[in-house]
Amino acid sequence: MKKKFLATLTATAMLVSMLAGCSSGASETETPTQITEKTEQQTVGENAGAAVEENTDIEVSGEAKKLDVGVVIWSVDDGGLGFSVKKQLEHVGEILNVNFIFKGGSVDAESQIKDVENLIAAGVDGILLCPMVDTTIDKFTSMCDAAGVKLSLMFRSVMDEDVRNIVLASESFVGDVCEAEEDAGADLVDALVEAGAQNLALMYCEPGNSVTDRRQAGINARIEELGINVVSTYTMPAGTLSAGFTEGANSILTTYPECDGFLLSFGSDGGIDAVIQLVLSKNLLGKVHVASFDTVQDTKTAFENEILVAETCGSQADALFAFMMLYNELQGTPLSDKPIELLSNYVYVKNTEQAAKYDEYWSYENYQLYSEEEIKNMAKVYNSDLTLEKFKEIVAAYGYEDVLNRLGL
Amino acid sequence: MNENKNTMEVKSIKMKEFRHNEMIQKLLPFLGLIIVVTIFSVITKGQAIALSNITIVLVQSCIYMVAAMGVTFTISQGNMDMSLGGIIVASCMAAGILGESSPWVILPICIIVSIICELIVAVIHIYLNIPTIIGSFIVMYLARGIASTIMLNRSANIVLPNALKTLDHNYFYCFIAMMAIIVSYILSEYTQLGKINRAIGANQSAVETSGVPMNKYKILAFIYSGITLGIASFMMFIRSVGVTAKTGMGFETNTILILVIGGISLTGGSNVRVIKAVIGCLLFAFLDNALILVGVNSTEVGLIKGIIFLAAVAVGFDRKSMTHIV
Amino acid sequence: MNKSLEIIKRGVIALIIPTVLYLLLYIAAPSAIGWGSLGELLRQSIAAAILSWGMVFGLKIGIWNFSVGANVMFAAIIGGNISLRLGVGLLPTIIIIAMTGTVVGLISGSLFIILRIPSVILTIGMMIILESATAVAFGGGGVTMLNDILTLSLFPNDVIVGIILYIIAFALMYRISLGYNIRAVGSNIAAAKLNGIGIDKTRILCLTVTGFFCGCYAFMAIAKGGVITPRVNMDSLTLTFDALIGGFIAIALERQINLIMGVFIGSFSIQLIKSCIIAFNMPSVFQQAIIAIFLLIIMALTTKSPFMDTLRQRMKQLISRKQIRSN
Amino acid sequence: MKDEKEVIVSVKGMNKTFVSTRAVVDMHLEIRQGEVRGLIGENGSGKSTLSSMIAGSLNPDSGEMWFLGKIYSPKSSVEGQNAGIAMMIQEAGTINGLSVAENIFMGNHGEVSTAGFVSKRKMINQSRKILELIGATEVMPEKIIDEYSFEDRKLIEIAKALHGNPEMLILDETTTALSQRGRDIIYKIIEKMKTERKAVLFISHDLEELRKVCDSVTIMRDGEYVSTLKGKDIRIDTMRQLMVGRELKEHYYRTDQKAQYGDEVVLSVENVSLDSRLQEVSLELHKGEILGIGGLTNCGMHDLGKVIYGLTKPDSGEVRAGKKRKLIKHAYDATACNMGYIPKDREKEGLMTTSSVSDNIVIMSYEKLKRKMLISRKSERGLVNEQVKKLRIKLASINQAVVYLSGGNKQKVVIGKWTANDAQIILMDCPTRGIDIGAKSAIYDLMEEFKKEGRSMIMISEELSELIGMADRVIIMKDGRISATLMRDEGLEEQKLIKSMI
Repeated sequence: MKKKFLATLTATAMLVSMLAGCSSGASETETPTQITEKTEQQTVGENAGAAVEENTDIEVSGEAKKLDVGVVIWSVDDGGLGFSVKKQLEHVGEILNVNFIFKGGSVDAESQIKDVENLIAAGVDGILLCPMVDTTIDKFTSMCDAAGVKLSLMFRSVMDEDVRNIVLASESFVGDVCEAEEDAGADLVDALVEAGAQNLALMYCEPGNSVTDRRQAGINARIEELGINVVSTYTMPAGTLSAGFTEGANSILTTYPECDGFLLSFGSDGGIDAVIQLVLSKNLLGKVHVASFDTVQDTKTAFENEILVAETCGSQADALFAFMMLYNELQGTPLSDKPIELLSNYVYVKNTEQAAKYDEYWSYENYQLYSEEEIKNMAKVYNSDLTLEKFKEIVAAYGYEDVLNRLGL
Repeated sequence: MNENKNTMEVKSIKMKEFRHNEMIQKLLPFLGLIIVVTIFSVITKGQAIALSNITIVLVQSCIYMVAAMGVTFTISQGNMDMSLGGIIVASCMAAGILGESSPWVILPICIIVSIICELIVAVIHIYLNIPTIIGSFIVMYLARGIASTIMLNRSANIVLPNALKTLDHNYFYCFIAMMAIIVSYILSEYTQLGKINRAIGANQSAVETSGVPMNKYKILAFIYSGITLGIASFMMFIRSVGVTAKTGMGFETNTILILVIGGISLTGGSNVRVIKAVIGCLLFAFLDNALILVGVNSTEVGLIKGIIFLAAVAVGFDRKSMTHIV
Repeated sequence: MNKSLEIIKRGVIALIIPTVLYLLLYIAAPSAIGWGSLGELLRQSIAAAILSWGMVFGLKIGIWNFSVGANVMFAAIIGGNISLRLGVGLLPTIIIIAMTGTVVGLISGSLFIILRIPSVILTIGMMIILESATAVAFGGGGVTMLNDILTLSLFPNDVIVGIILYIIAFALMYRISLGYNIRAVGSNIAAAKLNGIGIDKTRILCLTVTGFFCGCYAFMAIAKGGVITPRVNMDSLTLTFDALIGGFIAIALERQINLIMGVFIGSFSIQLIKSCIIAFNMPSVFQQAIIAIFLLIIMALTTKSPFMDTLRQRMKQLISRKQIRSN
Repeated sequence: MKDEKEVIVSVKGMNKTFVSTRAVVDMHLEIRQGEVRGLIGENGSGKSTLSSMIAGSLNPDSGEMWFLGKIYSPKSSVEGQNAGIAMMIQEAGTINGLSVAENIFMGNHGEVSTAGFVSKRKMINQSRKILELIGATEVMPEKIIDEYSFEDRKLIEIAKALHGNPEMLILDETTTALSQRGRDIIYKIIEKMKTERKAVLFISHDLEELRKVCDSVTIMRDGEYVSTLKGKDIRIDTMRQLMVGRELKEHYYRTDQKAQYGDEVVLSVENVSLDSRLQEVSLELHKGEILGIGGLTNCGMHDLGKVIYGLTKPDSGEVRAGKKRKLIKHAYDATACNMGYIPKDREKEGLMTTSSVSDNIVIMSYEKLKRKMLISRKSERGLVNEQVKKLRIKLASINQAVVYLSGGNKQKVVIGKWTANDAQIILMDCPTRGIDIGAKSAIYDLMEEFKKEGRSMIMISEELSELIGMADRVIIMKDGRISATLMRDEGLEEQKLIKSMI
């Protein structure tokens, strides 16, 4: 009878879990007011208040359609870039009354194709995508053409020539935004060299992630150019905890005592912090320097002890721009009738106070890169005299100083 | 004497529950499919069972379907294979690189590479008497490692030759999947391969003691699984146009989920049936699709899958074959 | 006299693996060899050993636990965040995190008893659930702790923690009846039952102990970097494997040296392997593969199998032939 | 009548039924203080079941037990021990890999631990004392138990059992495996318990031993109480008479009393040796012969069976079978020469219990059924039904899982596996182990049919009566050697066999 009970219990468990899945989904597909409620819980008080205002006067203006947008990204829970992109977009979505469906965790082309298919089937108006492989992009566009769904790429430009031509030809393709990842990598190398590092240890992540791949390419190119000695190139196995970085870095330092600089192509999952901790605990201050993509948590100590020389971050804005292009297109007020290809800037943080400010204004809790006004100004619906040039200016202007100036600091 | 009686005692108690449990096992997958489909078609106001959506689900399930067909044979011996994803990336990459010269070698190469990998797993298991789960992890890591190094040392990414792009069509996937199902069904229901593999899963030592050349059938099963996996990687290659180091990531987990959701007990035995795997694939693909239709975010999807996994196992697994398992 | 000799002999055998690896490392990078670096490696091994200590209890009772990695993530992220919300001090934080791990262990233990499914399947299921749970919890942001927990990674604190946990593990395994029961159940369930050992109880407790050590590893992991982020797609197996190997080496050396010390030697060997990979400038994408192969070798040596049997016979024959020739 | 106080254990109307075997039927028993009670009966007559129920490791279906005047219904062997009834089982109760001391204190570390911490030193000292108590002084408590022989381990178990100082000790065929030394130790223990006015329930096949040791002997047959002999009446011939039950003999076993078989040798074993278990064993099996192999449980006969069927590889010597005298290196060589093997442990090695009857029966016959690669359901069903009819297997449907079947029918399924691919040489290892009387005779009938059909059989059995009853020749083994070969004839007595067994 134990088994009977068990059977029923588990059966119910299945049902409950499914229903749970559904209900949480259902609540998202409900009326706009409910959406704001939902998002309120996710964001901190002040924004929520603002959000409600916005909604009310949306109802008044009534111009802007409510939109469903699917986001296909490598991950929304990596605690780093993917995560902050999600937060950033949710923040914007709440202002512009857009409901996002995030599909993370698809790291290979096939499952991305699945996601796009499913999102189209789910009847989204537009898709924001960070493609894994160049060569699948034309497939995406053709799928979107068929379904009349708009597509916009983030963190990525189309490299492959003939694919590019096909993509640019398709009418569903809105445009793409990407950082100068390569340049950023090169800049970091330079920063380390300035600090006097001559024997670098490179800590890379497994290939296959389009963003980091390009960063690493940039770094390698620059290093060859300058002819700097690389003691070891250490590729972190997927799933390494920050502790893993410590082990790796430590082993490098023990095997190559001459190593005097670490360069991480990704640090969002505690990597940099681990390495910095290690340098601290081994008391190699001034001897070993660290430069990295993504943000360090404890920037203060890192900079004060002259361990960290530079970090490159703020790229969540990239997704924002890509989305705005898509948004304008979907509201029937396209910025341009041709696909737009933009380059967005990195934010460089090179000392303590910069870091402090960055933490304050870029942090997940309260995105203030752009105030609600400014965000609306990027949407023709609210700001009719917006042109492609103006938008390009905004994008080009984005950077450390820019944000602070606009915030009047 | 005493112990033997004890075990008999246990059996006598189990008898009552047995019928009940067996019935659930038989019906669960079908019920599951029906329940899930109905629930979601209600929530999505019929959107989920719109013809267009059904086709999407079918096509999406094809690749897993083909792979799962082979895996059914290895799992029916109670041998868990965690190397699938690794093997796929390995064979796709090999095929892609060699296929640049002539696209017609791609399919053969996919199949050959997969068979070799699967054989490694089988040999480790049979001759070193080490659980396949360990052997397959080794193969998986090796394959991924090789794939990564190749990608690291390669400027251009590996692309599908245009000659094969024409194959990228719904009918193609469905046709291959159908073939795979038919062949596997015949093999598992009307030949020794299937029957004896199930027997091995049910009670290995009995099969051995009877004097069946067990290792032969084990190896055959792995070879067949290699063939289907090779075809699956071929489809994967065509569908995803290019290959990256991450191709086929998480394929093994999903396959195991599929089998379990289909009501197959991972310790093998008589309840492993091809048809269950098919249902599992459909259910899985449908779940993936429907959860997006209702707008559930990806992370929750993972959680739901996990719970369903344990739930399905708890109901589907027959505990009488628990004796020889740690 | 004789006894001491015996002990020395055992010690030597136990240290073979690490010594060989150490020599390898020496060949690769002579500069890396020295008391300082040795100390470093030993210190690094502590954390790894903690997880393996948890694992070895499971292995001893015959449970393959693939969920330890996921359990660590879970304990670190959930426990860490909870203690952050509560804003408690160092000691409570540690306790909370450790307890989170323990509770997870207890849960999987109970599930193992209730569901009566093979441990491998159960733990894989648990892994999937825990991984996605960590991704869902707290918006998927993981945990960031920059308080004085970081001091745990500094010398000598980490060593102290290591020693304390060593003592705990040793006591659990050899000084209280649980340890005796675990070993009894592990080697012969039927007889253990006849002698009145509660199989289920022992199993649950065993998994709980594993959970506890997962929790302990979790706070040591946080201490090293201050940040832990979620992992999905079975990525947590990276951790699990290191732990498994440690456990297997320990069991292989059981006759020579007690399990807990054996685990430490095992973890130390893994550290050496990792260093070797770096020293030889091997592409570290193979790290997992190499470690896995190492595991394979250890298992092949410890498990009875047709191939190894024939191999041993061959060796015997060769040796005997040599002797004949020499005579 | 003595008054109730003196009764230690009294069993009233106990019943126990397994899947379909009636192991114990309406059993009554009273054991008094200072009494040494013998309990005899053929294998499967319910001795072990009864004693396990008294010890608590099995629970009765009905009936009640009284212990020291109080009603007593143990749920587990532990409760039995705590109450004061300790039982020694046939199989090894010790655990390898642990030290002797750890084994002795397994399950209860109470007295050797302080504040929850177990002290090794205490444990070892205590164990040394305990072992000295029974005079097993040469056993070193700190040593790993693997280093000791089966006999020593038994003694260690006894020491463990006595340590709880029980009111009653049950010895289930403990002595069979022991040498004289071990036996003497046990006899001493029994004496000691007697003087302490405690009780012993003593199960053994060795009637002579029983006569020496016991005050009274209870005889069981087919789970039923036959009678109890006291003091002078305990005579070997009476005991055997009551055990076997003459009236059965007629229609129970083979009727013909003459050995008869063709002279064509179908299987030959040439001086096979296997580490310590088999020494230079040679034998020949003729066409249509039933060759019985008997001996004590660990005399090596079961290993011999495995070697003949190619399951274990002998260190030296060889097994040849069939007309072509094919050398058998592996089990599938054996099947190739039309051999079949019925293992001792049916559940573990004989059957896929979760699979259907049909799957179990056809498993060895696929080659036969194959029509251009494919096996049709129809042909399969045909073959199975054929066997079911031939072997008179009682079942609901051939698709039902084997677990449902009774022991006898399970065994028939195993046999059916071999009749299906008509094996000519069938090795039977304890073919009637743990199945009830009716099924037994059914299986004997089958064996006779097979003999008539000209099949040859090797019957390895621990039941002397069935060896005598069925075999044309009986080979008795002792310590891995053949100690006697006896032809079938009227005068073949169990005593003869027992002599060459011990």
